[in-house]
Amino acid sequence: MRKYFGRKLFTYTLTFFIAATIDWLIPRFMPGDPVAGLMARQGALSPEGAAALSKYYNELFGLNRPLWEQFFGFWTALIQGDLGRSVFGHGRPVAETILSALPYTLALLIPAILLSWWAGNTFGAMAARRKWLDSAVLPVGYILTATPYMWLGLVLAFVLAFLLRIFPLSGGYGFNLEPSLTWAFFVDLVAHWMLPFLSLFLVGFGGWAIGMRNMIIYELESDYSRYLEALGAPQSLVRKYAFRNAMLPQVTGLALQLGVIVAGALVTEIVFSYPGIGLLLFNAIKSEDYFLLQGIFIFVIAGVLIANFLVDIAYIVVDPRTRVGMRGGTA
Amino acid sequence: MSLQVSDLRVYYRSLAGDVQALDGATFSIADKEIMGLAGESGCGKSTLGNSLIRLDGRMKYVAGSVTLDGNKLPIWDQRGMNEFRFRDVSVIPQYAMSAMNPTRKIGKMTGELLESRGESYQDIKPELLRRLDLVGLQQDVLNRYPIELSGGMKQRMVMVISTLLNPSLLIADEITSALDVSTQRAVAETLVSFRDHGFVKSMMVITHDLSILYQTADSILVMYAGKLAEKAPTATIIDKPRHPYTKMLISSLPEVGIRYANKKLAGIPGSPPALLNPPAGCRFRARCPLAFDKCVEEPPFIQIAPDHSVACWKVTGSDA
Amino acid sequence: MTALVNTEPKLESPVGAPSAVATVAPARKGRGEFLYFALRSKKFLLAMGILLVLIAIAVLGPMIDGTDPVATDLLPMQPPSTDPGYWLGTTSFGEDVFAQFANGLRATFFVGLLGGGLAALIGMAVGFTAGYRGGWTDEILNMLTNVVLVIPSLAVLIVISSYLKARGVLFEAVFIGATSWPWAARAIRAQTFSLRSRDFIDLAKLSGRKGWRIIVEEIAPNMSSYLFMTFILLFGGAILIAASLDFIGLGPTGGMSLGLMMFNAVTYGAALLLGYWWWFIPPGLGIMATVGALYVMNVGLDEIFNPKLRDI
Amino acid sequence: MLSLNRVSKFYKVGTFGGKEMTAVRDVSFDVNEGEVVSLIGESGSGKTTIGKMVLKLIEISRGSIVCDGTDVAAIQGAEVKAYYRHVQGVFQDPFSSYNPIFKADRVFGMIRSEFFPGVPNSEWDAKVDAALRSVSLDPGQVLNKYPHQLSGGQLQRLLVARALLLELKILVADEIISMLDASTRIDVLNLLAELKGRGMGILFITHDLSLGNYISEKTVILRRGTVVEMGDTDKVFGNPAHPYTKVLISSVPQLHKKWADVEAEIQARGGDDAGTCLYHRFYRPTEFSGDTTDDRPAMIKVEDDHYVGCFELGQGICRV
Repeated sequence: MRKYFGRKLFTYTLTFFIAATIDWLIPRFMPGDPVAGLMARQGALSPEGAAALSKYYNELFGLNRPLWEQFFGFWTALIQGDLGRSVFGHGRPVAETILSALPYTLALLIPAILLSWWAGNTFGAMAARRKWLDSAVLPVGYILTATPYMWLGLVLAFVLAFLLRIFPLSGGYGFNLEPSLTWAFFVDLVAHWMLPFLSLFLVGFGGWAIGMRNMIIYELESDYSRYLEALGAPQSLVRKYAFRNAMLPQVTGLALQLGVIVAGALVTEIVFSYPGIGLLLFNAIKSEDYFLLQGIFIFVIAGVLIANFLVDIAYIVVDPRTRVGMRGGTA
Repeated sequence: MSLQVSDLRVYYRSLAGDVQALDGATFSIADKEIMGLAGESGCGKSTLGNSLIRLDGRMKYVAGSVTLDGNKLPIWDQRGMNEFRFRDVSVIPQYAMSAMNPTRKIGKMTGELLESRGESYQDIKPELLRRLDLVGLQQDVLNRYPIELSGGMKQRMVMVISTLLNPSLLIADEITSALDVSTQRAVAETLVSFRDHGFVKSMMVITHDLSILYQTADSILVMYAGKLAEKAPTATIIDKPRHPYTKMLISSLPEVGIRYANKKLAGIPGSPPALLNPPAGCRFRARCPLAFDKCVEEPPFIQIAPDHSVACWKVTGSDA
Repeated sequence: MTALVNTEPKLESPVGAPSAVATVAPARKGRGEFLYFALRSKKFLLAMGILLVLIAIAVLGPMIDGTDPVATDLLPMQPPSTDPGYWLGTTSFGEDVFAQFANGLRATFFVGLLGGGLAALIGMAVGFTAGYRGGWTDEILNMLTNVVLVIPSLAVLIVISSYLKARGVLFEAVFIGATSWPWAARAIRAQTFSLRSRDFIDLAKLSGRKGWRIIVEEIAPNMSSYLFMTFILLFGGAILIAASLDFIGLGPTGGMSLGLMMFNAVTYGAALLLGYWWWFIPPGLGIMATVGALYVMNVGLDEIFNPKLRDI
Repeated sequence: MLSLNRVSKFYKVGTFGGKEMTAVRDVSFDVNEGEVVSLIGESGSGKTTIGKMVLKLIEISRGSIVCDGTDVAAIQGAEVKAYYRHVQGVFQDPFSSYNPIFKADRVFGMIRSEFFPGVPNSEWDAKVDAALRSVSLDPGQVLNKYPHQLSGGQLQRLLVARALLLELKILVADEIISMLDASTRIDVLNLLAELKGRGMGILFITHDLSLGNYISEKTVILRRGTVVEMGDTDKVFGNPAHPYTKVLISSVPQLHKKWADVEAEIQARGGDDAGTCLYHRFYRPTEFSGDTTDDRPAMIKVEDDHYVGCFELGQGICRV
């Protein structure tokens, strides 16, 4: 068990190290002088202002110091949680800016991931080997899973918000409201949350449903299912076993999909101007706020890695064989 | 008479048409009898075994009847058969090593299986423990996952589970073929002891290995290309076979003590016909040195002596 | 891009990616059989039909229509009509949506083919090497695969793209290809592993054949259907990543793409607020149809290649 | 001609090769011209590993394999190819031995392109023809066919023919008939016996004692990677010295003798001393460190051409 986690932790640490290094390398090794590029994009500046800004950037990036020193400094700052300051956030520390947007993204992601996974699996399992349901779930599943997140968001927004006016079109809460712990604010929050959540949920749902359907068919054909049937076990028991075993690869699948789902959340937020990290990222790009951009990158990577690790733990909990293997089964 | 099968035909559906894997089988197994079912791959022996308990997706019931202890088995009806499975007919499948759900503890799986059939696990458990002891498994295996057991242990566990409800007929499908010589003997002897203890009334042991049947079976039924060739008590089949296929097959088998230098054995030239549109008449005739013009007609499976039936014109006489 | 891949060894992907079981042991009877089943597979024919229509629009559309997708000389904000030049309406700047759609579809196929193709090549190189060599090579490549696998490729693409002033479709495709190969490498590695232990590989060695020739001549042809299906999934995946990147505004500068159309519609055109549905519906629909058709084709192919999945 | 000298194989297992597993330990025997040596063992005995080491398909961890003065471990590149000109193999599963998507006779084409690149077509065709006829195959029936169009027996013969195209001295035959049907397998076995008549040496690997007994001059019995007994086939089978050999012989199912009878026979021949380790009559356990790198022989002589290993290495029956 310790070995298993040790290996996983090593991979994740290595991944984080590599990802953060890429993050550090990009501004330094992109073609052209990054500071000049940054300056050029700042638009009209007084000569003194330009000189000050240039000096500021050079010091910030530490471009005048040897590379190893820059690299070391980068890591020291990173470990201390110092990701620089955000231009877009009017000089607020990047970490703080990101943390203030984080709850929105998490509120979107966590329910969307868990619910779509649960609902998709349940539906897929029901559909497998049931003719009419299967022929309905399958095409819908394929269409949903082939849909770009932002487009589904656009369609939902157009139909449910623009045409039918059931949900608000954009934002995290109404312009006329201040965040407060009131019932009215909460209802408004949920109303704004609904559409972006639905976009993420639906795309994910399609993929999981198809995945589960295929897995469970495989399991229903396996030897243990045949044995149960040969001994006259009712379909309910056979399906129950098949479902449980088909869940296991779906848990692994969840880990593999995390990056994609997170990316989906980022673009969905943009569609709905939902004030999470995705929208922050969009604004960072638009205002060429590189500290913010790179800070978000570090956050996203760290988030995905942590989530991966959680899935690893979950897998051990659900698959008894891993536990047996780890305590050294007697073969 | 415990089992009576008459004119059973089961085909396999394939894209090119029906494969006549089992084409008219008539035989019976008596109480307390262990009948060996022997033949080469593709002769229909597993089809016959499977059809008595569960037709898989591609198998198609065509004709015939199966009677067990006076009850007609609805083998064409997946749901209708459920009542008889496990209690009356049971199976130790070829895939015994992977027959148990890998993510359930063996005891729990057994309990859930029994409860799902309306049996009480608590009531049966003492007997289960006794039988585990008999096959040399510790009670502790019930708290383990299949992955924790060796191949031989899994096989024995499945043997115990399959026979828990004392079925009238047990089908053992190629259960010794994947095993090492030393385990093979233990498994075969355990099978016989199950019959001796009365856990099962009668048994059908399917294998390609005649020497295993010589050690365990009371009678042997030899199949060839979807048809029955010969059935007789074990000693008769091994020492005085009548069907030319049986004769040639047995004389081609090497045994400890037979050396190439002293006695060169010979196989049967040719290969069995494809069972998709097989030729009419005796299916062995293309390889048979005794074949004559009558063999284009299908030879009937006829009793030539008490408990000894053969399907061959040369043996039964062409006017039979 | 959603639940595409799952590198459990038994079934490679929930979205009907090739089932490992049969592709390793294909009961192949030559090309005739492939055609026989292909022409009887509704899924394959449907998907092929949709793809052909889309390809026709992408290839022939700009040739027949000839309108500059970014010329602003039409009446702005027109809904679709039968008038020539207004089939799919116009944008708020007076651009022709159909011209944008046809040109964008071109870019989409280009990115998919090149990005998916490159990812397939990298995946094959890594997967074959790791699976065939085993040992330390395998350990290291496996580690590399796992690292790239968990880094969200879109995030890397965003950071890199945002530093580039000029970005081409080619660049986009190459970077997508360079980051989206890991699952394919994993799947191919697993398949190679199971093929490597087959006796015919040993016999080829006994015939004096050497490493790379064994991979190319013995292993790869045996997984050809599997490799093709992997490519199809990578193709679809690349299209979806490109769409996201374009939609964030980091797509190719200059030129047109379906993602960029949606980006323009939402960001500059406020199409959603004004209800100009014809501006953002077609591009997304185009992506969905392309990717959906690719996935369905994949399932169809699986059923064609894998006799176990065929309806009897 | 082929000589194995204290050959061992260790595998590194675990994440970073942390543990070491012994697959084969200190195996020594020779295969001479015109001689069949059968290597008999159950699953996990290391018999296939030895065959693959002889074929240089896996590395030798310790010890040496020498064939006609060539040290197998030392050769590289072109020398390996030259080695394969004289040493070839045929494996267990005929269907896995052919790349399923190519025609079966591609195995000949590969030999041609690697070993006979300059040979003109007519000469080559004649060579293939002769090779096929010497394995009793009709060229017209087997050339230009896909593997699935041929039977298992035909496929295995084709592989023997493939080896015969070269200047074959040693053939490693690994379980080559265990997947064939009973009625045709003996003919493939007879074919091997004919090859030895032509002066080839054959390493016949099998789990089936009766096959080894039928065909071989010399028998090597393996258990968990070590040789427990070896020597002249008649002597090993007729007068087994190692308890494991006795267990094997008494558990192999025979066609005309029941298990109990065989066991009684072995007992009667003086099985009482089954627990006395012959090896340790010569080497007292106190001297025996268990370290097999010392130059003490791994086996001791029972009689001429008959050797036995330590019982302890063959799993804990040593009572000295």
